[in-house]
Amino acid sequence: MSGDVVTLRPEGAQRIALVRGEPVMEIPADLYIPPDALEVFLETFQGPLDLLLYLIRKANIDILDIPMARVTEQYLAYVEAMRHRNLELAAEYLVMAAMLMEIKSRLLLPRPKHVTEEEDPRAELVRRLLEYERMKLAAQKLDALPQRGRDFAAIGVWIEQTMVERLPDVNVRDLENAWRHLLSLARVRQHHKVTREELSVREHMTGILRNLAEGGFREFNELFEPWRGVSVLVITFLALLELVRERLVEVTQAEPYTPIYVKLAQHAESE
Amino acid sequence: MLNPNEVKTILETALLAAQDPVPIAQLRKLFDDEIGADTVRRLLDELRSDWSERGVQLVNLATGWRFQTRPEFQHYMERMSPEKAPRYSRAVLETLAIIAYRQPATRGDIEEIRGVTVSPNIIKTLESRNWIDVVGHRDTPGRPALYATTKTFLDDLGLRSLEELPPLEEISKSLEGTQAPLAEPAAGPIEPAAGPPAGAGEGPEVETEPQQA
Amino acid sequence: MLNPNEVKTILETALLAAQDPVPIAQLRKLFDDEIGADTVRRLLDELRSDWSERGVQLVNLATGWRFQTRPEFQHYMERMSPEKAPRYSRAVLETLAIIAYRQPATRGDIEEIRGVTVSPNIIKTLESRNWIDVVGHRDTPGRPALYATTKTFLDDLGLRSLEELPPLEEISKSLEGTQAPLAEPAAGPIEPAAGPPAGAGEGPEVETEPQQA
Repeated sequence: MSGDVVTLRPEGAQRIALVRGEPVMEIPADLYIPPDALEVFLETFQGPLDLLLYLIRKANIDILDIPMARVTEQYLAYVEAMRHRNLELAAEYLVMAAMLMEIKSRLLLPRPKHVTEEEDPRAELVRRLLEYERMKLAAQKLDALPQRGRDFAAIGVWIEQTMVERLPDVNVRDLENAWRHLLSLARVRQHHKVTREELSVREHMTGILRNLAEGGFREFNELFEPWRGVSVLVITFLALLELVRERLVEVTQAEPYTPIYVKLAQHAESE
Repeated sequence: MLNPNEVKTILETALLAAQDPVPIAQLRKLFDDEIGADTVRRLLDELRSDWSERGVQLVNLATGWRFQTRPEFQHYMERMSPEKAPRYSRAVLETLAIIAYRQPATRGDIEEIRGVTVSPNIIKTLESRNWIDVVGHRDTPGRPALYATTKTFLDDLGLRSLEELPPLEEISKSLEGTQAPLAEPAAGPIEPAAGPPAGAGEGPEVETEPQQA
Repeated sequence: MLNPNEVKTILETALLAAQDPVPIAQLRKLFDDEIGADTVRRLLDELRSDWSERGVQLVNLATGWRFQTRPEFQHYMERMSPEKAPRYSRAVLETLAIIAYRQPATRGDIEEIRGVTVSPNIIKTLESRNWIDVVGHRDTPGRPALYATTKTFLDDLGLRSLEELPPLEEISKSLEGTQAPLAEPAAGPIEPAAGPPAGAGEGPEVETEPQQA
């Protein structure tokens, strides 16, 4: 609001308007308002109920006993002022004008002897004025509460996490699922039958390859670990045969009964 | 096993790092649920008082606990970042108040109370702030959307529940007996524009009467 | 005039509320530049040591000062944030499965089984995790590298040996009766590595690779 030349708050407490920095402490009794302030002043109203409430409060009228003739007259004067100044006049203002005049005329009719409150033509208007007033005050109270972003900020300090890179976890099920999915695709031509035995052969194939990875010959015997039992010996042997079959290793023997040597397939390392 | 001070340090760290309010159930996960909700609550209370002299405070909101700056420090903060959060117009605030106090409410309800058309922008402003949302549709022609306030609204205004909203002004009370009551129990003098009436305006009472039909 | 403690409180508040590192020149604005850069720097040093025993620390970075959590507290924070651990894409997992079950295997072997090209990134991902390595080269044109799983792979999956991988003989059996019932387990929790952490197992499968025909 700081930049505004004219700030008006007819609903405010002390001063009613700031006109070019000068506080206006009360709205002049009649309709006299500095012309350029009038426009802003009129635009400040949120609608006919707001305007009516203003008129009632300004005149310090008992809201339960609204002098309809006087209020209607003033209301119409404001509406006329708005029209005169070519302010965009919402249809609601005219609807309200009609309603006020209707109430006024009904009050002029001779009254039956016992008037109950419900029959007071003003009752509905008063109810609406009170409800609007209540919400208007509630709005001011809400606005007075500290508001995030305007009056305070939430704290969220930087979370330092560069030290720890979070890597995806994989578990055995994931692998199994992935494998199953592969198999479910019809393009797997041959059935990849993987059994425990085959897996352990494959594991030993990898082991032998690692063993030979430094290059050069290893003695056949060195590839076996007899202390791990016969089954491991057999599997290692199967692994070696498979490696030979896949031409991943070469097995050589100079002549019968001399040591057997194993090395990575020739071309594999040397080309 | 962690000692209470270590637990407090961890709670403090987690809450300082979390941008949004954290419920106690969530905080317990810090300790793999090995620390009871009561203990956590007690330590949070301690933390809150540990921070009571600082520019930042620990508050308990609708959706959990959060550290936030104290409004008293806002004017310093504003010097550093000059762009101020915009204030909402009266139209937006009145619409918000009606939704907050009369929820769930349709646009028609709001227009009925305010006496003017509610522009879609007003609703959009409140929705984009995530302060209101649609909670259903009224079973009337057009099936209009029913709006209600969200937990974010409570969080952003530092409230734990709708019950902590400022009480509605009991406008009628003070005039009791003066006039035959209308549909509304006797209405009092409305706070006049120029200065609050003595007495009447002070300490608004909680609204207890049932909604007007 | 503010005393040093008040200045420190304001500095602390501003830094806790700031999203990015704040340079000293910026911090001086809190006090309308009435406090010298040296004083601010000295008070920041004090603040830093005030916070030295906490889960959050004040650090001086290239672009300014910032509060940040200590890495030691990371594992507590992780328990709380339901942020899902990232996941490998189906392509990565299938490649890994093929290497695990068919090792030693070349890229060509993998491509033959998967029916799609294997991007070098997939291999790189698994290599950088130290889950696979090259154990030799096949004696065929191009001398393709032979991949096998490593000990780290076994360790990370909690296996003592490859034999502890689920045996899959029953699968080839069901394959004979076409592939119908197999789609189910494969639809499991495989999500693209960079994708949003949708609920595990829910969302649609996403294949990051070019679709197989």
